[in-house]
Amino acid sequence: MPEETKSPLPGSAGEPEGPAGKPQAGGAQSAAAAKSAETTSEKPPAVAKPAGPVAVPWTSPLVANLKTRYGSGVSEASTYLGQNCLVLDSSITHEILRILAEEQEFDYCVDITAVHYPKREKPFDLVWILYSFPRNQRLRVKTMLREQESFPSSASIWPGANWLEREVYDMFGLRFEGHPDLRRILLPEDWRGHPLRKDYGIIEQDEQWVQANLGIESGQ
Amino acid sequence: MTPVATPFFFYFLAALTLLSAILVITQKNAVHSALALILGLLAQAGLYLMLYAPFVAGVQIILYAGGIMVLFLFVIMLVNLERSQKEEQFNRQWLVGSLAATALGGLLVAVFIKGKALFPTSSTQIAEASNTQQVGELLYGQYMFPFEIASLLLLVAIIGAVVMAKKRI
Amino acid sequence: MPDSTPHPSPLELGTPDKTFLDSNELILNMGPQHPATHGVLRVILKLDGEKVLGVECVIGYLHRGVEKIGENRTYTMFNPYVDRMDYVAAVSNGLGYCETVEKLLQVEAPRRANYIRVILTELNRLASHMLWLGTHALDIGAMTPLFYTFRDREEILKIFEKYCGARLTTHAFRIGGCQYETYDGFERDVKTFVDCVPPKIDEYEALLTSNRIWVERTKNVGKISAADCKALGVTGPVLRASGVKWDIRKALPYAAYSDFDFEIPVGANGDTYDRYLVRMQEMRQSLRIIRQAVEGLPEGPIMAKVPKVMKPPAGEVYHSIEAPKGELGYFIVSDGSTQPYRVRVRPPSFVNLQALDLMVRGQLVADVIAVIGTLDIVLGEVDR
Amino acid sequence: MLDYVTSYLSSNTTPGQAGNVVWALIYILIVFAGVSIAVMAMNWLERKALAHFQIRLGPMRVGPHGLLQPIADAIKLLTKEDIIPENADRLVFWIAPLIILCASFAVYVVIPFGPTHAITDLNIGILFMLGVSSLSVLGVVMAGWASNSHYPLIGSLRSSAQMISYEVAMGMAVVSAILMTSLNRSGTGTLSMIGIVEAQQQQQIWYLFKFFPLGFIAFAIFAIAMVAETNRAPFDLPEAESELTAGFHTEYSGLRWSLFMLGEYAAMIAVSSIAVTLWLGGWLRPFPNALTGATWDLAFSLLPGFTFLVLAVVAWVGVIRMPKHSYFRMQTLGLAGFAVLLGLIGLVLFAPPVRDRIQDIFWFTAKVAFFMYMYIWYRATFPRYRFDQLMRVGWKVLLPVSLGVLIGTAVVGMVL
Repeated sequence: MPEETKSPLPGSAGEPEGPAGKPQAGGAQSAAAAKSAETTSEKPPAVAKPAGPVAVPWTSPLVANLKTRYGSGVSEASTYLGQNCLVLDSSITHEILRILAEEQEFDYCVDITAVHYPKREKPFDLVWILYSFPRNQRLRVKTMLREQESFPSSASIWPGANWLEREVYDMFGLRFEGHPDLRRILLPEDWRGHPLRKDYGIIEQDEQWVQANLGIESGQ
Repeated sequence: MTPVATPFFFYFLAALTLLSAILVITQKNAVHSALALILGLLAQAGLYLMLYAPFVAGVQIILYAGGIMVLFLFVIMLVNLERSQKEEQFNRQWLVGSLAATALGGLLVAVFIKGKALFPTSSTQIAEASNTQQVGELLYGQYMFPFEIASLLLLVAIIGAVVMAKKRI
Repeated sequence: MPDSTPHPSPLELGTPDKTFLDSNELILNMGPQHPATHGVLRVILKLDGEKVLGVECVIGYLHRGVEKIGENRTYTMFNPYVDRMDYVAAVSNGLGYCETVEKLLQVEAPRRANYIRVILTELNRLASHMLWLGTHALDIGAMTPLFYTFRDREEILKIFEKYCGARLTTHAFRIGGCQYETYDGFERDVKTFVDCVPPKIDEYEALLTSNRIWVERTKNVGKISAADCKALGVTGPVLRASGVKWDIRKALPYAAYSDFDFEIPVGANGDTYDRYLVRMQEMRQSLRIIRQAVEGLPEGPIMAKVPKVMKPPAGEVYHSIEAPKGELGYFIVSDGSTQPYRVRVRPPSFVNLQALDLMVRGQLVADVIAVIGTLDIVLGEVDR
Repeated sequence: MLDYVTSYLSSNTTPGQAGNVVWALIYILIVFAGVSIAVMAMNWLERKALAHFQIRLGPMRVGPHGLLQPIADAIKLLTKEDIIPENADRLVFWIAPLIILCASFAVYVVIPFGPTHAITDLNIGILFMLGVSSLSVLGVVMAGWASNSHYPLIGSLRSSAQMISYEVAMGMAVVSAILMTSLNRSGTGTLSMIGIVEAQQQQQIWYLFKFFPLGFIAFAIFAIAMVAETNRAPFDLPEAESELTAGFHTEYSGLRWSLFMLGEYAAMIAVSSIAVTLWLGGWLRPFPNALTGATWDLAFSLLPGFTFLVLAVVAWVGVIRMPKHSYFRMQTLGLAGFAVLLGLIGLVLFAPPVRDRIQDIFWFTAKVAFFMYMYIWYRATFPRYRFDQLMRVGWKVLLPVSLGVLIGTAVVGMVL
């Protein structure tokens, strides 16, 4: 269902989910999402509720299609706050991304990023945010990666992934196989450490590099 | 109107021409050589002026100093000069060079001594005011044919240069 | 696909040692300090004479770790930081961030706040486009438009200053609405501004649009097709100039944009000239939106009820807005604490800059300058 | 000796032709001082006019309305540290600005400010001017090369290619004007600058209008080529700020840099003088043959003084409009002094012996000033050409058109 179709008409201001969107989207969970949204916004959370809005399963022809083809590889398909998300097994993600791009018209790769959960067995979430111009629909694809696990580059699917993956590599140290030019992009080439990992402190820096290249004791 | 200090200017310009000519061949840096050559050409233009040939002098400045030499410099600057600077100058050619120079000098002296009669003692002086017209009349009248042949020759040279320089036309 | 050439590091590139006649490549280093690179962008050009064989952008000189800062500040504390990314359009940055957090919190800003947000954001879009026009024209050698656009941008900044006290990094919005009620005479100021600007835009266009040299310098320069734009993720006026009628304000409306009537200007050729025309039209459309918004400015509260200590429920959300440069997105992961677990900014300038290589291949050095100008990048946002 | 000096006053030629060394030196001093002052005035005027094009005020602090700004700039530039890059070729680096300066000042030797107001009248005058001004490209090339840096080198290469290209079209346009001089009743043409103006007087027409539109096209070609020749906007690629920082003089600073600037402005005035001489009737006042008679002569000869009086009045209006505050007292006094000075000059110009000698210079200067204003106007209006476009305009448009004009002029001249 098309997300973010807020109806700004007066009177429905408290309802983040608009009246049911396009026909192809599943209507059932939209009602559920709207309901949960309504309950939260009618009584604004004076204290953040532990329950909060819940993610509901996302059913659509797309998901059904993928599930029949890949079975348990599609480990989760959910809608949270009206935003669709697919959680996939890392072995099939690249293939599914290609299917999404080529068969399902997700022709625009909005963003590629990662999230670090150091305590998990597979500490990295790799996130693609995709958009389809013909469907006017956004989709989030997630997969989990182990430390030191490399992942096939999606630059062959969307050339624009080039720099985005470089940034992920720069910030998290995730390697992408088959990337045309996997180098650091924002930090200097010989910098040590990947700043957006949770174990990298906010004021931490590569002091050796700073001393050698800037001729100062510390950048702080 | 009488010319002022003519001998002084003549010897000054002649010396300048010679000096710059020597600099052209002795300078290691090709750009410096080219600059010396420009100085020499300008001094020559001065000599032309003293011969009451202002048009030739002007053309000398426009074409040689202002045009051709700029293109010379243009090319020299783009070529890597560092190798030629490291090379020893007059490399193993001094013998041939000095022989050629002696022969040429001997010839000049011989002509100067023996052939004085060949040259008129003084040429008829053309009125300065109509100098340009006379050049024009000669070029486009009496010497029309050689003039056009020369221009054709230049055209061929230009086309040849373009063909040689341009790899893909 | 713009394959990036195998990259020797700048030091290895060395100097071309061949002689003039059989030398093909000259490496020219432009920036990081160069009058036309709009900040500290370094572009390494590989040239054949004046023809560009390829470019490589070296960025990161302005990297401040905005995303890392976000993980170490509370939701409220991080709000002013986002203004420092695209400092030319600070209001847009703030709008995107606030709306994303509101989504996460399940809070809806009141209608009046949304209208004020639209007015300020569109004013900011005008300011950003004016700054772009001035600097872009200056890069191409037309000096005068710069001063004209700065004169008119000044009026916008004055309105900002009166509204929230700051001119550039405004921090105009709060999570849940706006902190400040409009000052007395806000509507009059905005209306006067909206009335005066169209003739000023005509003035810019009189200087440039049919100026022969301007047209020659921009037509067919830095062409990019719609397919390439989509493949590279290029958004904003660059995408629209290639003929794609896509604007997040229409496609996935946010704030109060669905209340207003406006057009999405599109170009046909995707060259620098079309991008110029599209931005000029966008300025006029922005004025249209501002006029409607200020005329229909509703009464009511400006702040929704939000908790003092914000603890959004665990979850993640991506939300994006149409910033002057393109799609500006925020991906926020919450773990239920007061600080975001992860803030990801999807910067339009960063993604658009990637297209530079494709756009300038085979063109001349002077075109590189024109194309950098027409991409309208802000290094604060590229490097974050 | 005194006789030698005074004898020239009664002669009717330029000091160079009269062979009067003392007066030639005096003229050289006057002309060079005048050009230097004109360059300073042009500097101030350009900044002021450009500022007003761009809704700014321009210099306002140094002197009333920034009148002393050029002097302050000169002092600043002279006292600045003189930097020579370490790996520069010192000798060439040193000579380059001098060449440009000499080349652009040497052309003033033949510029006729009036029938007798020229240092000398060479019979190859126009050839001399083109030749000497073409030497300045040498200075540009040398400066770019000697700096031993990428941007100056590219700047100087662009510059030399540009100047050589446009010189061709410029030369063709000049030749077509010279051709017109030979089509007068006497049948002989001339290359002398004074001769060209006299030919226009004799033929009773400015060459701008002769064989309309041939003369006009030739003039237009020259007017375009001369902007390219002096590296000014919109053809300022060698100094294209946004691409090459400052082009061939990127590495120069202080005094040497100011020599480049001096040379550039002097060259601008010089080429404008050529245009004025060839097509706009040089020193001739408007309608020298139609509006004749004592009354018209008097009216036209009073104009220079009148112009200065108008300027004085404008300056005085400025004095009145100055803020009445003690902080502005010095500025007000200065401007008042300037207004009075202008008024006095105007009055002096009314004196009969002065006004007869000065009015030729006045008309010449006024015409050149028009071109100077055009230069500023171009700079405020146009974006910059790209290099290939510049070359295309030079070789594919201006050159064929100028050849056509040349042939057309010859044919029309022979038929008529």
